[in-house]
Amino acid sequence: MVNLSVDIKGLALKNPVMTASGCSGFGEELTDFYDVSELGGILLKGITLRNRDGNPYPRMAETASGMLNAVGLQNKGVDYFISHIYPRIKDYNTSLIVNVNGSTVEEYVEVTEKIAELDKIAAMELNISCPNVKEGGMAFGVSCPSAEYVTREVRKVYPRPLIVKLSPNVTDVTEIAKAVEGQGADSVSLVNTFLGMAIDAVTRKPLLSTITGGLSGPAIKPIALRMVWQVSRAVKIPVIGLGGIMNATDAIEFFLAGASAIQVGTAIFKDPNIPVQIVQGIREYMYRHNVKDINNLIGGLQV
Amino acid sequence: MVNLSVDIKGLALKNPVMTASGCSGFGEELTDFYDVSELGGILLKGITLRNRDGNPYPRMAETASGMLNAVGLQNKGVDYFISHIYPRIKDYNTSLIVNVNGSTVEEYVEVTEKIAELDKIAAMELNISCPNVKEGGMAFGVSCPSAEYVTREVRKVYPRPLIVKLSPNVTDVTEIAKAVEGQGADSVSLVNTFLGMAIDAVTRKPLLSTITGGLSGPAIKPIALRMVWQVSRAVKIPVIGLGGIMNATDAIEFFLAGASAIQVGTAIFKDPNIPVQIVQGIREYMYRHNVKDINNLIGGLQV
Amino acid sequence: MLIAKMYMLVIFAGKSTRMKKVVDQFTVVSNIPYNSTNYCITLKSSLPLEKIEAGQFTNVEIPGNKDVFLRRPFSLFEVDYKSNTVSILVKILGKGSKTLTEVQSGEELSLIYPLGKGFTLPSKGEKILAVGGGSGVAPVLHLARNSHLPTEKVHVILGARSASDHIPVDHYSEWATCHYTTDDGSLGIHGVVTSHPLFKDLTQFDRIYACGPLPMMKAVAAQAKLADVSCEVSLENLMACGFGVCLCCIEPTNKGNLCVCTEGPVFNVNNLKW
Amino acid sequence: MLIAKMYMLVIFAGKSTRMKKVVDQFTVVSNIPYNSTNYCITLKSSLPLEKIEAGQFTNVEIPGNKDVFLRRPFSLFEVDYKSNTVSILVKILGKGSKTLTEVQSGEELSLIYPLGKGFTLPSKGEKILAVGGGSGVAPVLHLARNSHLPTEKVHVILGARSASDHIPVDHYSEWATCHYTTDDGSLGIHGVVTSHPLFKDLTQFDRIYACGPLPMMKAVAAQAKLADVSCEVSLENLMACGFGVCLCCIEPTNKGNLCVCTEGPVFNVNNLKW
Ligand SMILES: Cc1cc2nc3c(=O)[nH]c(=O)nc-3n(C[C@H](O)[C@H](O)[C@H](O)COP(=O)(O)OP(=O)(O)OC[C@H]3O[C@@H](n4cnc5c(N)ncnc54)[C@H](O)[C@@H]3O)c2cc1C
Ligand SMILES: Cc1cc2nc3c(=O)[nH]c(=O)nc-3n(C[C@H](O)[C@H](O)[C@H](O)COP(=O)(O)OP(=O)(O)OC[C@H]3O[C@@H](n4cnc5c(N)ncnc54)[C@H](O)[C@@H]3O)c2cc1C
Ligand SMILES: Cc1cc2nc3c(=O)[nH]c(=O)nc-3n(C[C@H](O)[C@H](O)[C@H](O)COP(=O)(O)O)c2cc1C
Ligand SMILES: Cc1cc2nc3c(=O)[nH]c(=O)nc-3n(C[C@H](O)[C@H](O)[C@H](O)COP(=O)(O)O)c2cc1C
Ligand code: FES
Ligand code: FES
Repeated sequence: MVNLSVDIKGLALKNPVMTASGCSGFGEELTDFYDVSELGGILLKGITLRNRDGNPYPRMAETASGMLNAVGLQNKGVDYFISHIYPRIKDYNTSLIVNVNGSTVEEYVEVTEKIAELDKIAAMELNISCPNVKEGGMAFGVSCPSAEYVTREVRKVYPRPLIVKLSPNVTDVTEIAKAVEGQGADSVSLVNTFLGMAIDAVTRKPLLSTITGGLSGPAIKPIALRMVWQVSRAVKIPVIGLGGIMNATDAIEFFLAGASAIQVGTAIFKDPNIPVQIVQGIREYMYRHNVKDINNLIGGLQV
Repeated sequence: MVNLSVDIKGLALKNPVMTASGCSGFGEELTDFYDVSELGGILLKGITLRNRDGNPYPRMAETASGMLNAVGLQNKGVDYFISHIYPRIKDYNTSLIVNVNGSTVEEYVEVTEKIAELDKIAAMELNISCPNVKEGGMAFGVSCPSAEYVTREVRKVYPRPLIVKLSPNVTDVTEIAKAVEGQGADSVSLVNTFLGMAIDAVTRKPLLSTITGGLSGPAIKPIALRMVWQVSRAVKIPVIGLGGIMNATDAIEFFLAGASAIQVGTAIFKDPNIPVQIVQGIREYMYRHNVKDINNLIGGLQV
Repeated sequence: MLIAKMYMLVIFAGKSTRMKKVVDQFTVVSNIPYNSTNYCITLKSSLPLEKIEAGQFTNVEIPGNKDVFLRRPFSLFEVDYKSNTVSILVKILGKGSKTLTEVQSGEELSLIYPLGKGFTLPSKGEKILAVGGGSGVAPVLHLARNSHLPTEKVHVILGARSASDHIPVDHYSEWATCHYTTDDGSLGIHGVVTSHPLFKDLTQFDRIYACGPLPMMKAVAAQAKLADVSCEVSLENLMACGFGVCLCCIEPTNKGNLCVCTEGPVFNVNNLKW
Repeated sequence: MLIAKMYMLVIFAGKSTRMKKVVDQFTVVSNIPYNSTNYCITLKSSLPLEKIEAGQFTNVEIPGNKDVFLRRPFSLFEVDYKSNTVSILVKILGKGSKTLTEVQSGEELSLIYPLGKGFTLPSKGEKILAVGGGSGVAPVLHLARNSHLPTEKVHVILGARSASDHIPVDHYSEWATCHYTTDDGSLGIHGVVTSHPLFKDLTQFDRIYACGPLPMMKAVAAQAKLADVSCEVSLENLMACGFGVCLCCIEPTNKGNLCVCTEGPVFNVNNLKW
């Protein structure tokens, strides 16, 4: 037997593989395919204080080894989540983590206060890095003072494990990571999407209704991996890595770079079974390479 | 007949397709395949004041739709360039542009002074964005004051068209672009490579001798395109676009986003004929869509 | 794959009202060019097929093309539960569909299916009109075949640019009365689908269905509204996942932005903001 | 492609001492598995072949694998100027080589060739030893065949883990005296290549050549140095471009970092920092 469980400062995960926010709905669609208790955790679709329709269609454009999205945090608001969705999913046998968004610090705090009431929500991911809408808070995520401010205020009202999700669209991601660590974040997750753009050369129009959108998928993996490596050496709190993870080998690379857990996003669109296959693939890697405890892999890069 | 010629503030290009620095040597290797007079211009391999061995092997790792490199500006220094290489290439019937690097402003200036003497060098590209070595100047390219400083000093000693090559590894590339514009740059080219990383999950070692390296290729195109679009709207000087351009359609997208010319880098490794094929493909696009002058495409995105 | 499949058998035993979906590896049985741009690809599963409704679709992994990253959605066209085969009709539109039409017998394709909600089937004694154009003929023919009505009660209009763009559907006369329109008059009625005489009196129909290019569906929907006949259309919005997790495929409706992949692709036009 | 090729005919007419290189579309004539990990792929050009030296290589575009972005370099193995065909010997090492071994007759592959500098051919009357292991057998056999010496003057040692890893090279007895070593003793001498008796007296040879895994080449080179016999090795450094523009493939030498793709792949060991 190998040990796959990890502890993210109080967030105990049965295994280090979670699904990324916005890429697995509220977990329900995954249950159409398999038992989500196989997963280490589910990052729920980003929620905001009030109902949001999201951005107009088209919201998606394929790119080389990746995609751009401009969903724009479509969701029915935190109250609807609590009354309608939470009851349906709360007994999933996996760690449920809410991804919280806002356009003002007050909004972040208000949503957080409501989420803090929910017993079956294991942790919260503070999204200060969605490039698609003001409410996604990328404005907060690209400067230290604002990242500090929102983290401090949210920290005050959230007693459980608090993960802050970082934007890769910055000059020095370690600065932001250290800033939120200083304000009591229990963990940082990175990366969110890169701001990108796609154009139809024939119609001469942008392919997204919002002109720019967020780039995800294997295309960004090398940059995400570099950032995880940098951040894990800059902070003491555990780092959650994501960005283009498609298989167990990718996941292992993130562990070696310093991630204590990983999230799988865009890969789910290609095959919803991938997160479960990654858990199995990690297990096989550990047997093959005689690694008894996943924690022994974390940060194990030999430089 | 369609017009393909563009003018980059005094740098007259017969067509807007150039080869990117570090991806086409000093043009000589391309002549093994075709007549380089087909090209709008050649950005020569980055040079420094003194001989540089570059980084140790391995310097390359393949990634999804791209590659990482850590060449580290291997070159024999500006004097060798002038005495040995320049005489061999100076009569190529295309615009030759030297890519200049340094670890101090003094070094940049000294190299520039020597290059300024060369009649057949049409323009200079100031590289303040190589992520692989200190001499590549990424330290200069990621903050406004340092970008301003080096541009100002180089501008003083270089009378011909001066292009400043920008790093994408920044929070707001428009700020840097405006800063160098303010110091007299005639044009900005973007993007250089993204700092990335690759790991061998089996050996647990980095795949590059330098641990991190620069990501290029189609993977980065959506981000490069977005940055070109942002910068072309923020500055008045012409913008040269690059990053993942593989074919004429990609090139047209960059023109629509606001690039006055483009460079082809990594694509050359896949097929050295691609830059020439792009020239032909642009011509065909213009016939098909009844565009008489390439300048009518530039910035033509319909938003 | 097999393991994934076994999982589900366990999990879903006795559970939930949610629709079961699978990711399954199919083998190409045949790939028949119907004309220069339309191919019929028949695929066989090694496992018993899931139950498939007319109008449901599958999201297909496109092998071998480095420029194609995501899957591509296609209507499930003909379904044979005995041989565990499904067919898809692929019209070449761009790089993914082009590559797909180059698969050869024996190759494997990964399908996610069954996806979406199908058409509302007609009740006994009803008379229906199903209109298909372009890549929209597949769901429409599937519906005609599954309607379980006498052929004279099932009218299908297929529209195309020219006779040579039409796919051979002779065997559908077993299930439907087929009509054609062509833009150039080379087959059937000269003109777009709504120029067909059947559109002169739509009130004879209890239900109208349409799938095809947006302008075509909107024209059919407008006529149906005028005649006050219930009309369902099948949308082909751009999709990333196809099973409801990405929220990329949304269509504005009276109930807000809905996912075409889970709440559709079939919508009653009354619910759309057309 | 054809246009590109025509260009060159024009440009190079009468020009320069630089080596002409081309990007050309070849058709797969055959793809023969020699054993479970080695394949011989023969490719035909529709154009007259460029002149190819033993030790030169080609950079091959790998079709159909979404995870492979760059080309992959392979030695040009057998060359037939009459039929305009070349062969490459592909050993499965990872994803690109694996995909390459799956190509079928009739498929097209894009090759950039001829790349690099080949081996120094022996002079008349000389006696040579060529040692190949792993994927390094191709250039070594090519050299043996091109050496234009009587077979008794051309000794080839091929090393492999086991008899089943060896490729069939019987017809090479026309050009060389072939010897085998295997790690498990199942064919020829039991042990690594340098355990072969020929290594007991290397001074009988005028030149030694080697290509294969780095430890093997280093071992051969060390013996050759001891015996003071000229030794050339063919390196297989990682490459991006293959024609000298990226500077990724460098090897430290007495003249500094040199590109293996243009200054090599063949180097005299005296110039290397081994
Ligand atoms: C539920 C559903 C069912 C479908 N059923 C069928 C079917 O049975 N048969 C069939 O042939 N096709 C069907 N389609 C359409 C099919 O999915 C697209 O034609 C295909 O994805 C195009 O991929 P491509 O790579 O060839 O085009 P690309 O190369 O990706 O794109 C080529 C051009 O077409 C445009 N385009 C691509 N997809 C669409 C789309 N869905 N709607 C409008 N424009 C688009 C692109 O913007 C681009 O301009 C269906 C689509 C959906 C959503
Ligand atoms: C000039 C030259 C000539 C060659 N001739 C032949 C030949 O005739 N026959 C033949 O079978 N092979 C030859 N090779 C080697 C061949 O290019 C590699 O085996 C191939 O590129 C591996 O690609 P892959 O996608 O299968 O491996 P990947 O999936 O890319 O890599 C698999 C593993 O192998 C390692 N690897 C990949 N390439 C190399 C390499 N070149 N050296 C060391 N480790 C490597 C990777 O780091 C990785 O760990 C030659 C190489 C060069 C440079
Ligand atoms: C369609 C889509 C929607 C997303 N929505 C959210 C979101 O609501 N909140 C969030 O923090 N990240 C969101 N993301 C970002 C992902 O969680 C993830 O950070 C990013 O996609 C990189 O990982 P990947 O390459 O594995 O997809 C979204 C990504 C995609 C593709
Ligand atoms: C192997 C390699 C070497 C490079 N060397 C240089 C260089 O010397 N100077 C420079 O400004 N950019 C250099 N670059 C960056 C390219 O010029 C270009 O900015 C980058 O690769 C993005 O374009 P692409 O995606 O078309 O390759 C190098 C890129 C590669 C891949
Ligand atoms: S395509 Fe992902 S939700 Fe519909
Ligand atoms: S592989 Fe590019 S220089 Fe040798």
